[in-house]
Amino acid sequence: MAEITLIEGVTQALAWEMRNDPSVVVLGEDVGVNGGVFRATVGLQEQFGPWRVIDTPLCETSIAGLTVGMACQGLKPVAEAQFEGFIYPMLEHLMCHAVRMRNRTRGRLTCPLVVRAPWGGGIRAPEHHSEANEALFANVPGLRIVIPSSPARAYGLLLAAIRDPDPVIFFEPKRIYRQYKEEVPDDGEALPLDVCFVLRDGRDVTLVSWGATIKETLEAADALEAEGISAEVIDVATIKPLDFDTIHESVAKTGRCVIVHEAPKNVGVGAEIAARLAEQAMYDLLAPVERVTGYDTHIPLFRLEMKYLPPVGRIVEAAKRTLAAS
Amino acid sequence: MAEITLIEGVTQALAWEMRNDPSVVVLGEDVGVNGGVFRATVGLQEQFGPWRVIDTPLCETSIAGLTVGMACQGLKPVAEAQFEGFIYPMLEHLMCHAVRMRNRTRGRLTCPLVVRAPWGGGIRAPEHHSEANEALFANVPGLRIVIPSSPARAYGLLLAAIRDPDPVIFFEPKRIYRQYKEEVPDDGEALPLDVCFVLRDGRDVTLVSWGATIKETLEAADALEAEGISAEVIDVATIKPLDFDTIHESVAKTGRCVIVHEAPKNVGVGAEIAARLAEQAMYDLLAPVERVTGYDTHIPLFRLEMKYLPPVGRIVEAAKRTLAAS
Amino acid sequence: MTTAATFEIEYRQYLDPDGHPIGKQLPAIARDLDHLVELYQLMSFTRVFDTKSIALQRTGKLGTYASCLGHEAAHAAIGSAMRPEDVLAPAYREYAAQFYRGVKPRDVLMYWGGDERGNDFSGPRHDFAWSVPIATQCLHAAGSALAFRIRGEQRVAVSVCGDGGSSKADFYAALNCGGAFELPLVLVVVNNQWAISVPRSRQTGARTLAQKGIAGGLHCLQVDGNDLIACREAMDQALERARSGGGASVIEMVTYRLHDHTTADDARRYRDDAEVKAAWQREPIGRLRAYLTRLGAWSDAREEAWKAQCEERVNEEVDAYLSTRAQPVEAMFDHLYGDVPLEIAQQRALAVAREVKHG
Amino acid sequence: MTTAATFEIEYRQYLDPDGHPIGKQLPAIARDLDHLVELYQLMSFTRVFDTKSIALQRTGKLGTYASCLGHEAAHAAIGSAMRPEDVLAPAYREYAAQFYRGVKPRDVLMYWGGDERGNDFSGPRHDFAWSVPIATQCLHAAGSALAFRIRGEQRVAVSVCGDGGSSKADFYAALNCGGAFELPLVLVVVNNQWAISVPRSRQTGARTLAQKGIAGGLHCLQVDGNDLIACREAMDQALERARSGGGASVIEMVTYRLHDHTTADDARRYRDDAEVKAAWQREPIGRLRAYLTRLGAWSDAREEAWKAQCEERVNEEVDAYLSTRAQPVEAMFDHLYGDVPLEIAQQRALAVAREVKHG
Ligand SMILES: Cc1ncc(C[n+]2csc(CCOP(=O)(O)OP(=O)(O)O)c2C)c(N)n1
Ligand SMILES: Cc1ncc(C[n+]2csc(CCOP(=O)(O)OP(=O)(O)O)c2C)c(N)n1
Ligand SMILES: [Mg+2]
Ligand SMILES: [Mg+2]
Repeated sequence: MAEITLIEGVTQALAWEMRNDPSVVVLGEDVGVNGGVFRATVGLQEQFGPWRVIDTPLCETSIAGLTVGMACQGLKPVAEAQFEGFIYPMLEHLMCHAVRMRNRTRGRLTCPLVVRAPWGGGIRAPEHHSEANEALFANVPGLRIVIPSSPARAYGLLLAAIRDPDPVIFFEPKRIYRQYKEEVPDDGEALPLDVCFVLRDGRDVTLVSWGATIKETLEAADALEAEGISAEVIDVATIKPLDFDTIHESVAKTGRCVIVHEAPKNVGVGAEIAARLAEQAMYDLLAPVERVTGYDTHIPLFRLEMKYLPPVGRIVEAAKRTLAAS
Repeated sequence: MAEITLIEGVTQALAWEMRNDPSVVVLGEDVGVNGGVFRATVGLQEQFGPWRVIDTPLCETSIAGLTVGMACQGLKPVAEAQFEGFIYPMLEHLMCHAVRMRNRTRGRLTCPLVVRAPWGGGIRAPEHHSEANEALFANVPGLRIVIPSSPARAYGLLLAAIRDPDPVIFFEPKRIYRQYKEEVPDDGEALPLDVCFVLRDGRDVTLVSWGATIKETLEAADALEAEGISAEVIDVATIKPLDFDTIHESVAKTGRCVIVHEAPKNVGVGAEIAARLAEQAMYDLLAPVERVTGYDTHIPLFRLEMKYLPPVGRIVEAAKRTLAAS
Repeated sequence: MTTAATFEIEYRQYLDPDGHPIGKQLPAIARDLDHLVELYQLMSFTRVFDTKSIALQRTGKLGTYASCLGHEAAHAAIGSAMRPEDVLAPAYREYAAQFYRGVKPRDVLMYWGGDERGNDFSGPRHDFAWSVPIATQCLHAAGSALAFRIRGEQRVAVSVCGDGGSSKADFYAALNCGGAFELPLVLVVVNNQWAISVPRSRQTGARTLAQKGIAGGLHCLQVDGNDLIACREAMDQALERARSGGGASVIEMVTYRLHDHTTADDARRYRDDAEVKAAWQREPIGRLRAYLTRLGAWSDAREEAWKAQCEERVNEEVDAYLSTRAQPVEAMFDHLYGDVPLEIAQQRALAVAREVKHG
Repeated sequence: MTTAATFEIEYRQYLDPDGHPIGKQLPAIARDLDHLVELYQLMSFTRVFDTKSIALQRTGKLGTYASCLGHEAAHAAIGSAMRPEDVLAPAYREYAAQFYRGVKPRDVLMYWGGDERGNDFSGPRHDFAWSVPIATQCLHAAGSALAFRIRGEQRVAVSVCGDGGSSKADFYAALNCGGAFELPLVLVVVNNQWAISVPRSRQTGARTLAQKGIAGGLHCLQVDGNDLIACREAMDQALERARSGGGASVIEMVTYRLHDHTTADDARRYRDDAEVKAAWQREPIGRLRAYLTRLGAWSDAREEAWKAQCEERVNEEVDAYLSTRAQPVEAMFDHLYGDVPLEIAQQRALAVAREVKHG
């Protein structure tokens, strides 16, 4: 069994599912011969042909509309938005149709589709290639949002996303596409779509994150440990629906919570977690909840982008503040 | 001075500003001869001609793109999305361009534009005509979001929105378009875009809302008063940037907070308010924050929609829970 | 100077406004009188239904309703030319097309009556739901057609939008896909001259809406949308072409919206009565009736009997609609997800409990 | 059968790949040798700049860069035909057009070097910034043109997109608006045969990209995009037409992308070397040089001197770029809003404090 990267986890999941379910098709810009601009679909067109791995015209409105149409007629399309910053033209079809089709037809038609997109900053990419816009989708009923942060979770969660009977937004943290390798058995085993992953047990403070900042969050936990502070680390991974129970349990134990994400703070997904803690865990909290996030400005072009993304230091400081407060 | 409704406040503000600033133009579907499907632009084309009150082809992508182009070239366009449920095709232009133009050109080009849209449910409208999707925009930097809930605030805030040098989303709660009339002097006085409105002073609990549910929130305050509970009522009105200080001050006084909105709960704007309370007002809170919101499902077609929108009773109950908790 | 490409947009009409044939060469369908009578009946049934629906709205028994008055030939041609296994992606007023395919009038009423069950209609279970977001259905049809190509099925996807809809990005995107993938797709533009208050002339600088198909290399045709025979021939040919691998088409059917946009609209605010009067002279039902009557296939007596039947059937449908009780509160949650997330189950339980307590 | 409309797409080329005139009737611009030399110099300067930029990227001194190799004639024609007061809404590789209008090479480098100040470029302050979101610039040009009409200005808006871009909804939306409002608008499609890895043939079923303009009733023209004279004449005519109230145009300039899509791309993965080699035979700079040399307006000596000058000027620009220090951290906040909200001011202060503390 070979060790693979996060993006190879994506490719491996797509290939597995296409082999085992003829209704799965992949479509997007440059997903065919080119294998995707990040190589996520590499080799798939060779294996499954140009009618199952489809290079579309350059139009995200088209990709979304086609995807909805195909999904309603019995296929399981996995569409790629080349970058999350180009997902906006897909919104009308996703919001008005995909997430409602089952509901508005009382189950007659359904939209078992996935929209994948490389997500987030930190790779010195050009303008419009570094957004983290999961919050755009998080208020929308009928949708699932998934952001894996390891090769194994990329594999298992993408399988689950494709098999899920409803639309799933699957954001891939491109900064850690090739951060490290791990063994991921190609066994077709999906992971649950509604359970957070506890990556590290701890007693003193709960660190909650998802996507590429899991890296800094784990590093912060190391740094805290060096100072004798025991941090629990949770990878939310399935952003919507949110498994609040796992987070709540942890905070009930630690009494402190730091939420880390790279998207802007204001009405980010972190707000929901903090809000639920305020509602349901107020008496468990020994200190105010902290959010360590991107600033409420656009992620700058790359000369400054690392000043925008939350660094380890900010997470450590926030964790210490929660300890000092109580 | 005549008494006017909320929608007449909109019309009056548009007319004032068009009279006084030749760079203001109105565009959208049916805004011309027809005066808008809700009559918000009635009479404007007669007064200002077809090149300042422009019926566009039926294409929201076009409306948004034209608006960005016009704004960058020195006009102050006020675009109408006929319903908030049709705003999605505008997103690419708003998100990739309008909210970034100033930032990405270091101030060389700017986008002083307004997108108006009738917003929210409760008028027995057809499918896709009842959304409350302010959360879609709330995580986005560089934007302002305004939702007035009275004729005077509609007038004063729309004037401010048009004059603001940056893009503003202006959502009009259609359910209360004609709920009541009040005297609104047509004096061109704008209201501030970053201050919440305290509609009612109270001691025991702070009720925070915006849009049409201000109606139920005020009614809940009445009902609570009848039971001897004194509720402070805040109309957020300027959703982004959020004037948290006014809310915080009130909660510091009352120790309790109920947030009311008709959008779904999960990562709604209410989450941000609750999150900030969890972060900054934890020691002021005598009871967990409550959110009374639409459910995390689509607003149903109209036979059931009143079961979806938060009724007075739910607000009263939540307020009482905050009192019981402490 | 070199010419890179030339194009021609053909216009077809077979019946004049009085139902007289134009020219000598009528298509075969013009001689299939039984079928034409069936379609005439469909059209006139639809008009009875339409009149009734408007009345229901006016008396508070229906929500906003989009009338199809004047569009009956276009819609009947679309629905009747298709095979059951084809897919229709309608806009929101193509009732005659849907009735032919098996949708019940009560389904239509349910939808405009504010009940999701209207979209869970009888008949063509794979057909798309009504699409209020303008022209989005065009891409759903394109996606369906792509699915058919992928699976090698001999099926065709048809979508219908309006003159206004043909301005929307989605319409263009659909025709671009139709050409790029050589899809079994028929995009019908029912040009009724108005998009709410905006006249056709303000939508585009194009002389015809049919010519938009040239942008995607599609087959393009403009027909008299009040002439059932022209509409039907156009549909037959486009469907046949699509089914046999010949690619996608745009058909513009030129007609007129004789009613307000919907019952929420008042067209007197923006258009002349004279224009509407003139359009009544060209309307499709009288025209077909005259043609059939002249050929002895229809008569005043049959008309009277049929009208009575229509009234009766429509009344039955209305009764069925009116006697359907609203869904219970939990219906808001029951079709949201296939795999119900915990938080939805919890909210459902809360909503039910509240309903029990407060009603 | 009636014909509703007919259309013809013209193709124009004046110089063959070896720089020999085709036909007898060359446009006036072909005889304005001084200006052609100026444009030749612009094109060859741009190529020197382009080569240098790629080298900078390869050595880690620039981020991802989009080469314009092979597009120089198209871009030079666009930029030089426009008046200063016109508005250009570029995509992301039309450097020659921008240089002519006053944008500095260092601005281009700043942008691809990850610094917002690149978009705060010198020269045409009202021109649009680079537009990475494909074809959105077409609608910004349309909006500008609408602003010009509203204010009664004699200005024209020009946008440029690619063959891929011409599939995007925005392109269609822009041409629809161009026709509907009769805008002073020129939409240029620089068809370089590839959209990253997707060939022109997969984008659309249309024979030409020019014919897309028919969908909006626009003037349409296809030209050899490697022939500066054809490109320039097309631009001159379209601009003149637009300026004088004659409406909007689509011009397809047929050329070839000789480099990878960007420096982040590797075109060998998806296209044949042979195709690229063949395209080099048609490239625009050698063609124009041959034409000018044959007429005695250019020489090897001048070429050598000019190349040296280009090297020098480009090096100056590169130095200026490389010696520009990054913006301070507060630059993230300083151009976000015209009226700075409290929470932004607070975040700015925090970021500055952190920077002081941690660097
Ligand atoms: C995306 C979107 N924008 C706006 C509307 C509001 N709207 C409903 S129908 C309509 C006009 C449609 O005109 P046309 O396409 O000609 O169809 P017709 O109603 O005439 O059949 C408009 C603007 C909508 N439903 N969807
Ligand atoms: C909306 C959007 N989708 C996808 C991309 C990614 N992308 C960048 S350039 C490109 C291809 C553009 O091809 P074309 O329009 O032919 O222009 P060219 O690069 O060939 O000049 C793509 C898909 C993007 N920038 N914007
Ligand atoms: Mg119409
Ligand atoms: Mg290209």
